[in-house]
Amino acid sequence: MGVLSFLAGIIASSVVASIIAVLYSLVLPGIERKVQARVQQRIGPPILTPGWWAVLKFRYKAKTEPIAQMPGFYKSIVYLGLGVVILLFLFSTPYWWAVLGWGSILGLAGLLKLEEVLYVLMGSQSQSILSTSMPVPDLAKGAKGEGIRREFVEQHSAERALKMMAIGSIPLYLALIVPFAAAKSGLLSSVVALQNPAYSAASWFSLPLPSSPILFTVPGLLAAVVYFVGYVMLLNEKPFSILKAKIDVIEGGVLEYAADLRAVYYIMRNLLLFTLSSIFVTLFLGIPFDPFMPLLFILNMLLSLIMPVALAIFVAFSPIFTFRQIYPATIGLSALGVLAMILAASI
Amino acid sequence: MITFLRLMLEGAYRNFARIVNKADRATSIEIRRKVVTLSVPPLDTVLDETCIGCSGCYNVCPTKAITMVPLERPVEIVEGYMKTQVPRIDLEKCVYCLNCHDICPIYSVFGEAAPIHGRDVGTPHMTIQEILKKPVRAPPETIEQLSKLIPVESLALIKGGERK
Amino acid sequence: MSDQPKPANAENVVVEKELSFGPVHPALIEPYRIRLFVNDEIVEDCEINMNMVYRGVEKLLEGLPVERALLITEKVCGICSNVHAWNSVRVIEEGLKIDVPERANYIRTLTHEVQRITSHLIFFGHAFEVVGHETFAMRSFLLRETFMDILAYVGGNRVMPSVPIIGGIRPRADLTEGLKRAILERVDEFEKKYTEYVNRIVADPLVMSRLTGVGLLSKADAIKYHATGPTGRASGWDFDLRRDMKEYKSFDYNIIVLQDCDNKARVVQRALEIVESLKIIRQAVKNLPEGPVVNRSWIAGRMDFYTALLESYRGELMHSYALDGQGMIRSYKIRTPTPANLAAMEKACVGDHVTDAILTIASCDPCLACCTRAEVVESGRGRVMSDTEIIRKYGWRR
Amino acid sequence: MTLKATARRNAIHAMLFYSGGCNGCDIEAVNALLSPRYDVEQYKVLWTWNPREADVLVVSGIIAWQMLEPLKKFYAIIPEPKAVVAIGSCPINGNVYKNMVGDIGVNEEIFAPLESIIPVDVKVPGCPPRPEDIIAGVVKALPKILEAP
Ligand code: SF4
Ligand code: SF4
Ligand code: SF4
Ligand code: SF4
Ligand code: SF4
Ligand code: SF4
Ligand code: SF4
Ligand code: SF4
Repeated sequence: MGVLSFLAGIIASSVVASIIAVLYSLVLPGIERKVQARVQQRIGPPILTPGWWAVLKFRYKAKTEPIAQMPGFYKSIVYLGLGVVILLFLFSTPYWWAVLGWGSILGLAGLLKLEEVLYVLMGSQSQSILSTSMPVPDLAKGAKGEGIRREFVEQHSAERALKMMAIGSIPLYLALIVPFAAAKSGLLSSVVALQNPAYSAASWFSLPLPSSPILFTVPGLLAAVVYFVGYVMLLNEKPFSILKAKIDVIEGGVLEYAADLRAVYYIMRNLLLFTLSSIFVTLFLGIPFDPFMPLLFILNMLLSLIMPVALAIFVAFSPIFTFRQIYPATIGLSALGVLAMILAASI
Repeated sequence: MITFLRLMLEGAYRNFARIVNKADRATSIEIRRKVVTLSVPPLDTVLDETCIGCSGCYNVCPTKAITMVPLERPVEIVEGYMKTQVPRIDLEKCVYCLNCHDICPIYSVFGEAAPIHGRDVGTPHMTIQEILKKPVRAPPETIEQLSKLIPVESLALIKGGERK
Repeated sequence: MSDQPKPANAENVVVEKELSFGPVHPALIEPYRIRLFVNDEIVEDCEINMNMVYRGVEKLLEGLPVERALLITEKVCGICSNVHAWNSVRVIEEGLKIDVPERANYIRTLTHEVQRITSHLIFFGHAFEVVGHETFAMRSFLLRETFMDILAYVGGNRVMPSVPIIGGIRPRADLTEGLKRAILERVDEFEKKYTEYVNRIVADPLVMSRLTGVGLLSKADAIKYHATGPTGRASGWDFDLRRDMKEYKSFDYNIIVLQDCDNKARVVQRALEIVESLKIIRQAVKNLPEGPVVNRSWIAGRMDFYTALLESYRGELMHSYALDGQGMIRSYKIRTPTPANLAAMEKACVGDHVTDAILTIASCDPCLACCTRAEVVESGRGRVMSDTEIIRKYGWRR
Repeated sequence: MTLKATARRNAIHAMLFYSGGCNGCDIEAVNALLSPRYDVEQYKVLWTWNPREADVLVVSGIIAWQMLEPLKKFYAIIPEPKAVVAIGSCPINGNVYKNMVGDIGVNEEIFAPLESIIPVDVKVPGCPPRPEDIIAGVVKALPKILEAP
């Protein structure tokens, strides 16, 4: 009985949680764009346009075959990506905390890493018309660089993704460790229990508020800053958008996704945007996304707005960094993260 | 660093106002209204008021983009000269070469602001009666050249013969 | 890395791969192609292919009555429209010694400087798009609207004001009292916002870290590769044709020369030039002499090749033609600033990251609408044919 | 109104293809995109540089021969339904470069009008058209996209 009801609970909670999360996350890009537009002194698009309607519209576009080395594989990567993000999100919801110990720092970090690898794969697959295969006579007689390997911009973006993987996500992981270090446990459940003791006993309609959020301690604050920048890095947003910078590699590996594939990509990206900020709220404020506690998950969703809005403002005021700036920035941030970790462990 | 901090604080205040309160928004609401109602007016290419209906532009246009449409009620501009038609430009044929602008008498011959221009001309600050009262400054060669392009009854006006 | 750029053609340079962008690409606001030869992320060599917009303007101009030429020369480019129109009439005016009323000269200069500001603000917009800073790009385009409005008031069109004609300016572009007042008011308003904008940029550490020390073009290189206009002046080469132009004799302004040689210098160079342009605009409006705006008592006759040089927004612009007995154009030649800067751009971006290299190219303000040229190297005789010769020999088709 | 049409009407991705005009139109289009005064995004038009994402292809310029092949390729890879907006008199009739004023015959170096290469849905005349004309042109291209299956 216990197993069955647990299974039923986990399936129901997963379905409910993912549907709510996907629908909600598609509102975020609109809010992001609107905030940027306001900063830029203009009206900006209606809030549902960049997310909701765009995704729906792409669903209704004719399917086209991407130009890629292995089109089938290339197409499957984006579904894989979506799957990874959904799992990532589910792992942060309470029902999954107990499953195979995945609701832990290892589960989260592993999935995030997998997500990053996908960008490398996408990049090395895609071969859009926008660079090497553009029908212009490049290798006319007398042109420079004969016999040199010619690369697609997406492949260049894959190389950049590899570098970003190696260095770019370190701050986020360091920041992730902080709450776990403070709880002296690797499990999400204990992190939440530490901050929000009322949660485990609360009934479905109540709103258990955290008593001692980590965010309001010194290491928590430091870690939050680091987490935020890591969030920007992981989402490849400015200033860390080097692997899909519009100014040289345009969108990198996702360039060739069209029609429904692009819709999936949009969902994936926006869900990641939401998931990471939802995880932040869970970890640093102790308010998990519990699909069966309406007040609690609404609070989680509302608090999850903070990160995207902060991101939008941040993006509006920052240029794209090249690796010349990214290396020092990551090193500095990692140092900050380590400091936060040490402080957290000594609480 | 100090200046940067000061700018940051000032900027934070101003941008907060921008985000929350739509402060100093620069989007033109006028244009927005025109676009959403799909009624962006085309540029005023011919100023019917000042045109004297001479067909100079009609004759000179290299792409035959101009047609002369008869006026419902002809206007007597000066004694003995009726304006019976005004040009209309088909913008899809026009190449904006400004030949019409340059040949238009109100511009080329008298050297005043032109009522017709492939593009917007701003506001000509005169009436046609005033223009015609001024002495004519066209050299004879110009009139000679023009006479190949324009109807005879208008030519008389340029020469200034019949004018009282 | 950027401190010691490697020589482009040195033997020991390892080139791993080639990356190419364009002609349709967000970093290039118009059609051209960049091929970067990179090693990891570092650019070792670069080729810019500008031959994307061949329209044959010089050929089209041949055989036209000279007063018609103006309408085509203005459409050589939508950024420098006034420059081309002005310089094409300066050729015949100086060649045939046609008097231009002083009032017309003032208004021409005014239009020129107004368009210089719009052009420099496009540069800011473009440069900041390439830096990735959308907000600054938008702010600069917003500031630019002031001057687009002024152009529209003066000339009737935002982009192609068609102000100069042979012997003066089109009478519709004459300044009325109301217009003069409006221009002064808007210039004052602009200056306030603009100062704030520039101060904000210069104080921004993130943006400045992208600009400083990248894209070095030493003075020696600038001279060697004939960098012209702001690109050369930002590398310490004090060269501005406005010094020699009689139209500018009656204005008081400074010529900005910076010594920093990097992308920051090229941005600041243009920022400061806008301030000088504002001075000229104010003087032109305040001291506008009375009198006629066009001299129509000229007759186009035979004229030998005459070359007029003008300091356009990106450097030296040359127009040159001859007239036959009926005043028809023979052999029109245009040499625009951007091809001259091209070699300098290719040089300046060597040794930087790919993303920085594209910024460096943008910071030289490339715009190639005007500068497509066809050249055929006749291998047998080892000489370069000009486009006119090519067309004569091979006809229109390639 | 069906969900399909609503979705399509509420998110239009437009892409600019400059095929060799004088820059005038390109800059005005970029102006429409980047100047807060015009701000295309408020009309639910999102500018993109990726043909795979685009619905509306905005073409400016006279189509010089180097740009002919890229133009055809770009048009081909935009997923259906798609619309083409020609801005400026360059793609509409070749402008002065088509050479109607001189005596050397028609300029064969350029491939205007655009209609002879790809189907054109909306023409926005002007040299250059004002940014608001360009925006209105893009919005006018909508019915074709809405009605597509
Ligand atoms: S001479 Fe007469 S007909 Fe000719 S352009 Fe002038 S007004 Fe028109
Ligand atoms: S500007 Fe247009 S209407 Fe006028 S002459 Fe030229 S083509 Fe004809
Ligand atoms: S004199 Fe003749 S050719 Fe010259 S501008 Fe006047 S109408 Fe045109
Ligand atoms: S040339 Fe001028 S006056 Fe004559 S019909 Fe045309 S617009 Fe009217
Ligand atoms: S070089 Fe340029 S301006 Fe000259 S004819 Fe060729 S395309 Fe035209
Ligand atoms: S094309 Fe002519 S003008 Fe331009 S750099 Fe070469 S030689 Fe000089
Ligand atoms: S240099 Fe640039 S702005 Fe000037 S005419 Fe050439 S393309 Fe236009
Ligand atoms: S229509 Fe006019 S402004 Fe537009 S590209 Fe052509 S010549 Fe330039």
